Amino acid sequence: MAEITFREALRQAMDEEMTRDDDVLLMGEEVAEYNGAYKVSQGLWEKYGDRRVIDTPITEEGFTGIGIGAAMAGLRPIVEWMTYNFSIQALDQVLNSAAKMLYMSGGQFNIPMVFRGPNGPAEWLGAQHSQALQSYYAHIPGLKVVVPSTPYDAKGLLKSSIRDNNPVIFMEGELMYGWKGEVPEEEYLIPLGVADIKNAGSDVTLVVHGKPYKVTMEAVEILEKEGISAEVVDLRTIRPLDEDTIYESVRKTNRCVVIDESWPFASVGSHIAWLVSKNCFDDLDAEVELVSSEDVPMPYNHTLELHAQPSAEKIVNAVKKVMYLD
Amino acid sequence: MAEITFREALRQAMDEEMTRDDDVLLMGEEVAEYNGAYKVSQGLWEKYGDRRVIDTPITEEGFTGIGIGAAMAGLRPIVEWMTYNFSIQALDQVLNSAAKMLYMSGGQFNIPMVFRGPNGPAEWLGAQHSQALQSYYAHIPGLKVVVPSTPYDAKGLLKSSIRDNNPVIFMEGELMYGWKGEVPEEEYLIPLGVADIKNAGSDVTLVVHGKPYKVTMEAVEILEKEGISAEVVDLRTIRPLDEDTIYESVRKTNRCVVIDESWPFASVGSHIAWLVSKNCFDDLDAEVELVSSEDVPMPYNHTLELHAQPSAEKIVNAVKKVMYLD
Amino acid sequence: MTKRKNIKEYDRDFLLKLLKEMLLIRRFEELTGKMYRKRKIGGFCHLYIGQEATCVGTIATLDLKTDYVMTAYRDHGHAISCGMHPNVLMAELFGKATGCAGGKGGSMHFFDKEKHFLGGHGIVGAHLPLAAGYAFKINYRKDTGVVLVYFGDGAIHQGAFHETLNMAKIWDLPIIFICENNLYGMGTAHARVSSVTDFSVMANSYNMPGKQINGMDVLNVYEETMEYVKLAKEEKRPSFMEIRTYRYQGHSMSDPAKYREKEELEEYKNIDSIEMLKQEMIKNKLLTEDEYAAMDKECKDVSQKSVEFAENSDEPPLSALYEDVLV
Amino acid sequence: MTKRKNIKEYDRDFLLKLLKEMLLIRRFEELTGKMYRKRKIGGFCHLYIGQEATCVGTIATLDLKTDYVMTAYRDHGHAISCGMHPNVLMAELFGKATGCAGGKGGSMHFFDKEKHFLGGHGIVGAHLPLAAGYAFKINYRKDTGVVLVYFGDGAIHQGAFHETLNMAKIWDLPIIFICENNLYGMGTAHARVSSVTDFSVMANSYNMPGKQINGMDVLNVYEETMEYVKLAKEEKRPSFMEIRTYRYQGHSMSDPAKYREKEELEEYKNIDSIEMLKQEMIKNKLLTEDEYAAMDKECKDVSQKSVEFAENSDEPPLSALYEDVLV
Ligand SMILES: Cc1ncc(C[n+]2csc(CCOP(=O)(O)OP(=O)(O)O)c2C)c(N)n1
Ligand SMILES: Cc1ncc(C[n+]2csc(CCOP(=O)(O)OP(=O)(O)O)c2C)c(N)n1
Ligand SMILES: [Mg+2]
Ligand SMILES: [Mg+2]
Repeated sequence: MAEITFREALRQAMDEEMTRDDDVLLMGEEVAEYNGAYKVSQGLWEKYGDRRVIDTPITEEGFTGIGIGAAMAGLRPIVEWMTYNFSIQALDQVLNSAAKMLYMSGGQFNIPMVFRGPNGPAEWLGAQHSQALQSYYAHIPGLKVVVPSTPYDAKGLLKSSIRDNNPVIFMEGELMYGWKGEVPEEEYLIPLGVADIKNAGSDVTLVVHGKPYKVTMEAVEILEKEGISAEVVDLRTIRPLDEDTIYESVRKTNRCVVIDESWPFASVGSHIAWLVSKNCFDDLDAEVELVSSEDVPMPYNHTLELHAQPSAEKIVNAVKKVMYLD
Repeated sequence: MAEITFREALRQAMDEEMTRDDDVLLMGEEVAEYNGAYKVSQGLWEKYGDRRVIDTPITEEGFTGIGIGAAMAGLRPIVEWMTYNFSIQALDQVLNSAAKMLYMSGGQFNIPMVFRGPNGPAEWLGAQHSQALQSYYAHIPGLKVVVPSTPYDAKGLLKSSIRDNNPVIFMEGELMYGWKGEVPEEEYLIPLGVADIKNAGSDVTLVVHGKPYKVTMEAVEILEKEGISAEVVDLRTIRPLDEDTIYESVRKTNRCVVIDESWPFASVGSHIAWLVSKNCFDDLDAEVELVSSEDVPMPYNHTLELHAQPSAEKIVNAVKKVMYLD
Repeated sequence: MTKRKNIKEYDRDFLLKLLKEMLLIRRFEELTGKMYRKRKIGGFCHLYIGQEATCVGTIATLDLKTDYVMTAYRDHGHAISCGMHPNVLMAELFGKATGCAGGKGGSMHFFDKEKHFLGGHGIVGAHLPLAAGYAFKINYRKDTGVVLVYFGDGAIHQGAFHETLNMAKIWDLPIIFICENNLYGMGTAHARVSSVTDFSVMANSYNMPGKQINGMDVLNVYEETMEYVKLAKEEKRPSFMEIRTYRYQGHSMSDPAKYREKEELEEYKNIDSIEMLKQEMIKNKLLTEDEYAAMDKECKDVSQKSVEFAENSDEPPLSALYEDVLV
Repeated sequence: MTKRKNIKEYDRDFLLKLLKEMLLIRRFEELTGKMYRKRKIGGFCHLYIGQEATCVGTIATLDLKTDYVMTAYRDHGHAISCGMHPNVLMAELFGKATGCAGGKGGSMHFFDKEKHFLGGHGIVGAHLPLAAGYAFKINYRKDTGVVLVYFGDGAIHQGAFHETLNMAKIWDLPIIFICENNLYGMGTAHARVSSVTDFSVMANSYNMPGKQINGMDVLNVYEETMEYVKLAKEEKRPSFMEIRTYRYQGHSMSDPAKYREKEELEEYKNIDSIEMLKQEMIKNKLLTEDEYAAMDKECKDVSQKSVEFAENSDEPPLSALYEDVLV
């Protein structure tokens, strides 16, 4: 199988779906002539032209709303936010229009579209450009929220997201775009709402989604050397959440650490930690620990910013805590 | 002690603080000449005039940002959002400017101000006007978040919020404005960050904030008749959270139900349910249950909308569940 | 503003249609107010009485097979003008399963996909880009058609308005932005919160045609709109209209409207759009008082029947609570 | 646009100050670029080279005891013009504790409360209302003073711009909105995403004076700004200026700027603001080549020393991570 980057996997997904369905289009800041701020849409404008790959002004609320209106009208837009930091300018459109249109119209208007872009901290960007905002989107009924962690998953999940008839929030990571992984030549789809066991193990369950997948796998290696066998449940989709796969794993390992690069309070991570606490109450040998970002805005200084985020070390420590090894 | 409404308690708090400190001012849609969409600012414009009670255009992002800038400059604005539903238009200003200014300026610019207005469902308003959005604000480091449940608390907490040197999110409820309660004549303050035991009990701890306080107290009565003694921890402030008071109660009752009118996923409610699960792991005799709003947009039909929200019945059932009585 | 055509140049049936539509809206709304006071309807309910010429005159220019209409929460009139039956509207107001949104939308969220009525939206200004999305679709699919999107004087300063006009222009979207300036946003006279009072100047910022027109004369509204509909359909040029109008009732059912002078209201009632058209038709022998009375009775009957329909309809089942979240 | 005064009418010291300030910004920025390539600086780093006349010419009109400056993320030049020392700026870029934001802000978030430099903001358009808040404070406290707020051509269509101008006008705020139109928002030529190319027309929508001016001539910038500063201070009238300028580098350090023609860059380099002022001063015997060389050396030295200062400064302690979240 060919090794390709996360970026290329996303590009292929969009390219294939645009070829397959003329209603699929891409709009956002710098997506066309500049080939994307992070080059995810490289070559698409050249291939599909102005009609289907569209540069927008820097007006997130407006172009997001236009995308939602176009989806109401039956097109299948992909709206790229240069980063999720700027998506907050458009959050009202997602929360109050995209997510509620089907419901408040009594089932008449569905919104078949994808919102995508990089989410979460990158490096040296400071407070306004480094935040993991999945908890805001996961909070909203009426959306699906997809957060892939490998090129393979990214491609298969993005294709499914584009074909989905609901508004789908698809979250990538600036630092992930260069990650490499095997992706088959032939077409494949990964269904939304199905978690994936990325590492089988027996002593503890690590539940993760998106970018911290990498530090989680590093932690798994460290733990392995210490004789601790960790099972990694990669959520892939956080709304709808594949609760069964999580619980099945925890019922086997009896211990659970949740990893989420969001801030802790009212987060995807603490929600899952509660779900596990509740639904595996009789199976848990220890409290469920959460490794999140620190509860502070992101600092610019690199040493501090690394400390602000989940790390292999923090995960190892949390595992030791739930195994009473600390 | 005089019985006054929640609305009047808020008005008194603002009035007293405006008299005390010339830097305190109120701005928002309809707050001045119309006396407030919900009459919370009744009489203030007449008393303090155009300089200090200011009607704004319907431009939430803009006037919220102007309030934040004025606070940066040393004033103490109270920004009223007609409802929190519309605050999402201004969320970027709160998240990226108000909450981060102190941090990203290395401690130079604090933001001494209050954002307030009604939050959560009222009646027959449909999906776009009926949502409880505390989870969005509680998620953000750099803010304080206050959610009172009685006129007494509302007044004392609002006065403290106005005097606080940080950005404070203060959440009321349209249906709460008419609630009555005893409020002393003499001045008092209630510190932020301190929960209040609204009912002492021994069998189960009910953790609540804001409007569902009412159905929680109804549930307490029903439970009492069935011989179940419930302790009610009213959070009053959800950021910073008074964890100690919660844990102390749960360590006594060994059972906990959290009530929150937000949607469940990544909510204040599920976060607290996890905190309790984790920090009272050895003390809990049952899983922590959450009574939240249903995970759906709000319907207009009244029967459905009531079913979408926490109710005394749902709380009673959850209590019975954690007491293994169901 | 050019002088409008003489009424005699119009087809009589067309005039009757306009008159009747305005009258139906008026009667339906009056009954809605009554039902609200009887607590059959709850929540925010924004009556359109006084503004009828705006939706009727503008929507009369459309072919709703290809064209679309979207508005804010004050949506009863537009829904009727798009041909939605009073029954499904009253049922929606009553929260019944037979309502146009299954009882889930309510007064602010009327919808009819088939009739190209795109709602009924509650966040001030936020529906403007959605409407532009429809115009985008028209171009993308190489359809013909135009989108009319309505909003109030209170929405004119919302960022969404400005962002959308710019994109409408750079992408040549067939859309007309229609500001129904009824002089007040809730309790706030527009001049108190706006740096300009002739909003049509704002079109210049987007290199778009713009005009301020009288919205109490339905034929004037019709003609002025038609000019821009042609621009949109034939030249793919977006445009902006400010229509001066007036609402006779408060902002919503709970607003006593103390912020305005009685004289102002009277002034507008003196140029009531229904009355004006009626009198002009009578004067020109296009209508008799009897015909008008019959028409009025019919509108009242239809409205009354919509109440019966709503009363006799079922509430949605509890299971509906969990439906329509996702498809 | 009126013809600016003859250079001889200016005080020589003032001219030297302008020239030196522009030169210092240029040299500081060149070194910043070098340090970035050496990986001493990370993240988004937006150089101001080419635009110097804008911040220097506008801020020269101010009295920073009473006036204020706020800008977006391309903030190094404005910080220097407000009198911030290169040491604390370079230290901030290096993420050091001695930086102007303690190493927590970085390139995009320079701040100096004492010097009335209000940042350094990263969300396009979102700082405009914040600046208006300062102007609001000036009126509220009955202070004198004016606020200058800067933003790019890319920010002109953001809703926040339009919302803020309207409120600035209705509340008579002493503020000047300055659009630094460097022709590109990232890789996008402004004309591709804007329905108008003379942005100054937008001022009409807010009943405000507006003008488009040449930003490569620092004295022109100074004079044009002074006119509006007077309006703000003496008449509490807000205003809007579009200053045409050019950035010589890419949008940020990672942008090769392939989207523009080399000729365009050359054209602007031919009217480089520093070179133009220098030549005009020399021609008018207000400067010699030697004096210029000495000035240049001083600017280079100061910049070089800022690197040493930054190198020798400590990182913030780990405890700083948890500080400054709340007061
Ligand atoms: C973003 C937002 N802010 C505030 C409101 C509350 N609100 C509803 S209608 C209204 C007044 C709007 O006035 P206008 O646009 O003139 O329309 P009209 O009601 O006159 O038809 C306000 C403030 C809202 N729905 N959305
Ligand atoms: C709301 C928002 N959207 C997108 C971005 C990403 N971004 C940063 S700078 C920029 C271009 C801005 O161009 P312009 O306003 O012309 O300023 P210049 O960089 O030319 O000084 C973009 C798109 C952002 N920071 N904020
Ligand atoms: Mg109005
Ligand atoms: Mg630019």
